[in-house]
Amino acid sequence: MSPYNALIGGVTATLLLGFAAQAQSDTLADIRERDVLSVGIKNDYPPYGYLDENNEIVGFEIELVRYIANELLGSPDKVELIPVVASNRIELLNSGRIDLIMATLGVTEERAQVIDFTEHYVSAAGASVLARQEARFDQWEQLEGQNVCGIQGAYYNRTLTDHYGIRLVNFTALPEAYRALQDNRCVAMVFDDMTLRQKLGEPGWEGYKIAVEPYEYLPMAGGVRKGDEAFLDAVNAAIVKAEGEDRLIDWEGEYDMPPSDHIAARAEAARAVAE
Amino acid sequence: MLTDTRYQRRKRLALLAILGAAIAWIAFDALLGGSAEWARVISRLPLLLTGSGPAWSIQGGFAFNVLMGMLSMAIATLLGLLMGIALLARNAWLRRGAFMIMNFLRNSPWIVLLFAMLYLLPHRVELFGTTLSFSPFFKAVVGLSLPTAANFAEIIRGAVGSVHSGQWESARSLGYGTAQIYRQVILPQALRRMIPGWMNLYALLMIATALATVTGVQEVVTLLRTTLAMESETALVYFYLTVLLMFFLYCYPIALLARRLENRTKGDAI
Amino acid sequence: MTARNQSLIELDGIRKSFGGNEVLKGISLNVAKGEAVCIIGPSGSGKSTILRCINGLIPIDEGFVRVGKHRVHEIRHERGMRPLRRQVAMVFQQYNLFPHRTALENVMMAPVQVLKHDPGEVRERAIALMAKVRLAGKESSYPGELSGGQQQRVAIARALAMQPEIILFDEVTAALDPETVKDVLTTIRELVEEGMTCLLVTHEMRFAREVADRVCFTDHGLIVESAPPAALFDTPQDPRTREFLSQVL
Amino acid sequence: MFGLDYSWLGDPVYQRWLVDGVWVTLQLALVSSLAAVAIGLVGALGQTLRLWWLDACIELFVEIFRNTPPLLQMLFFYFTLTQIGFTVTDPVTGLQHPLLSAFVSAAISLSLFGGALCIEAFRSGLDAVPKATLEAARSLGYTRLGLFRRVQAPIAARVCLPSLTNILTNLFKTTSQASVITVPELMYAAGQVYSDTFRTLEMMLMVLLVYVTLVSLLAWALTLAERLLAYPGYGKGF
Repeated sequence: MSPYNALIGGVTATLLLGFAAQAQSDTLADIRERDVLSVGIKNDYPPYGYLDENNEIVGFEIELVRYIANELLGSPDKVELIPVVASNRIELLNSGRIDLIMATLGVTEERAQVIDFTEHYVSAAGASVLARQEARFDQWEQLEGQNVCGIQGAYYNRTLTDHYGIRLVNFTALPEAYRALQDNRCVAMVFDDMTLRQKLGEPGWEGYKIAVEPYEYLPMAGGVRKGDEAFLDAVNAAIVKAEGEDRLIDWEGEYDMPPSDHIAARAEAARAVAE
Repeated sequence: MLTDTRYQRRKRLALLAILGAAIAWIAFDALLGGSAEWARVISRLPLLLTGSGPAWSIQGGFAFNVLMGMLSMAIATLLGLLMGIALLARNAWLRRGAFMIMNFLRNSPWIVLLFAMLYLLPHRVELFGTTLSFSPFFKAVVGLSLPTAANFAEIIRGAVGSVHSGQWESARSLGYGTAQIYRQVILPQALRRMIPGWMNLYALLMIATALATVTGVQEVVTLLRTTLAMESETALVYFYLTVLLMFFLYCYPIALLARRLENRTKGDAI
Repeated sequence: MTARNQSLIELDGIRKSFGGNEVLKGISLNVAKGEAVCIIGPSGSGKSTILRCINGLIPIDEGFVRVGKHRVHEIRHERGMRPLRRQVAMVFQQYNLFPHRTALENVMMAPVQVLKHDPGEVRERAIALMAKVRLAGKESSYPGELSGGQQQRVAIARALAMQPEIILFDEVTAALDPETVKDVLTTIRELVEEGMTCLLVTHEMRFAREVADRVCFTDHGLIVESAPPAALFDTPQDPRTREFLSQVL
Repeated sequence: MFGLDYSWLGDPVYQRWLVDGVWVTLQLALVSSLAAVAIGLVGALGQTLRLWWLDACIELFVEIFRNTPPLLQMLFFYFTLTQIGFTVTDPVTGLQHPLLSAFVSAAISLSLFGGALCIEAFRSGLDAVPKATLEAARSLGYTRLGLFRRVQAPIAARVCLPSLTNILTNLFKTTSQASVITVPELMYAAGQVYSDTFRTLEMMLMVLLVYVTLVSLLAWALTLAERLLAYPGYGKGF
């Protein structure tokens, strides 16, 4: 076969493939018809969503998802939990595979152009840096040109490489990034501050510390398709209701998260609105 | 020098000895308490095999790989047959078109095709008022079946081409028509030669189902990687070996059988 | 190592089985220097196996094989066979030329690579041999580009290039088209006339009668009858010979 | 066109990522192809020695690498080799660092995978040389080594070429799986770009096109080599 033939074939095939159409509909009506809510969640990300000893998916966000399902469809079990990773969750939402992202989704401007955010149920510190106790750096700038483990699809990746000149070694899954850090494939690992702090509490991580503090704080929210007003309102109403009932504070305790001012403040605000 | 049969017998014995030693080592390690790592592996085995906890309902895991492999093979066989027929068609445009599509699919990496399918196929389509939803599982099946179909078409073409041209001449001189020659003379012989290739392709496809991990399907590699988040470092090697062994135990017998069939058809008049 | 008689090739009581099938059941045969002996007989009577026992391609089970000063049945290693193979060349039914080399290279390869002769000198010899088998001008053709008869003549040239004392011909015309058979037979006849010791397995009865000094008839692993061609063809003694000849002549 | 948006291709950062990715892909493919052919030669030669225990070991190696997913092999080499001691100790800090980088792990794993396929191909090439041709060579007095070097190997090499073409193109395609262990090749670069732009479909179609072009070029070059090396008068596999 000549390369010419292959090229022509390739171009034709690419153009044909390009015709793919995408469905758009009213999600609220849709899920009521299907009687199930499809939610993209994390299953490798304690405390938000992870597998417990019985191989069940549990976590802070999972509780919230079940609460919302109960509000919208009348049962916490009318929910289809679909594990997603940072690099595919928006695509899965926009092509209709899932109705809602509840997967540690940070609120950023770039994302706001392609999806709508729900109420910001958690405010998490942005990325921080986990490294060995002996590490001598404590500023982002000091990491320039160093190998740092990260995760593909994290929103801060471009800032870190472009602005701070860090050489990111990006994995698709979190466990593999931890493993690589322990194997000393990288001098440090960059990820959401909350998760890293939680990791420090686990056995085997005594020799590590948060070496560099986050350079920004970032609210986390659910994500829905753009222009899906009715559904967005319904989800928001459910979140605010949960906040007003102090459920988020309960879950914080249940999953060993440090008490957050943001959640407490929102609980107050929710009650104020309700009264 | 040893005679051929004695040589082969010794070689087979050596192979069995190595395998036996490996099994004995695992058995000692796992069952006689040689290490705690195998105990960890065994506790996670239901998850890795079926994607569910102790309940043994099939929600993913290696069972998904098997299922994906079978569904993709079914689709690929059908598509490949159509493509193969087009490759042998008398219409030059049809032939050229099929050839181009086949080469395109054969020259693209499986993992890239899988990704492309993931984003290309809609997740839900409305058809005659009913909503069909395309799960990542379904998309992975489609993504895997495309290159497999192209490879199968090539196998068909090769098998038909390998039937000696003298047979065409003799069949034609006996007054057979083209379609008749295909049906009565060529296909019965070509089919015998296709079967080993088809089986090898299935083994290849089965191995490729591991790639579905990039589409987020909860198949065995995905579950392996998730599970390892909860396991200690020392168990790592054991978990990887276990999953590698799953694939090997499934694919090796198929490859072996294919080779045996291949050797049998080699004696056919060519 | 002493010879038991003055012949160049001496076979005595050779037995050979493949699996449970006894192909040679006690073959004895002497070939003198310069003699041309034809072996005829029905298919499967062990004719080709006799040739392969002589140059050691097949080890025998029982018996005595001597070629010149080499006691073939006593040689255990492939390495030990090499001096013998230089003395005995062989031409095959399927020509067995090396497809990756041109005709001339096929002729030159073994003398240069095995005998370590000077390439320049071998080249001259090879060109002369190509002319001798009437293939001048085909030197740079590949085997795949030559007809069967031409390939067979290259194979004969290849055998001659080793400057052997004996050439074994194994049904060399059986796979050829009738019109090319003649060229090959002419080449062989010339060799016999030049005094080359030849042992031929053949189905060409007329040719055997013309060129052979002696003809052996084999059947079921035994040499049934051995005589000068005129005697064997005109007044066969054994009923099996008569029956065979009545079928093929 | 068709609602596809390729405006992000104008961003020099993305351009650099993608070009670097193609470069790494080419390097990985070249290194592992050479090593795979070398392994194939050694393995196939080892099998011609007719030592039953060596033969058994080689066969086991071939079957293991042929019948397990290369992706899993790569993960295995990347993560577990450090676990079982493939590390160097930093003299200053005393820390154990992995001996093998992601690229080297991927190259080793791909070489072994391709090597297994090559051994199989080379062996069947050697087996395909007709017994009668070998008999002719023996009757001309060749030694076992000379026969192998002058007759069997050159003929087998030409028989092998088509399957070698298949193996090398296959290996090239398999390099895309190295993205999973963070080798910054084309697939990895593509992932970096689309997780920034969210233009997944556009990115994947482009990557597909790049791979098909590269693999087609490779296949074409190898087919050309096949044609140049073929000896006249014999068809494929004569």
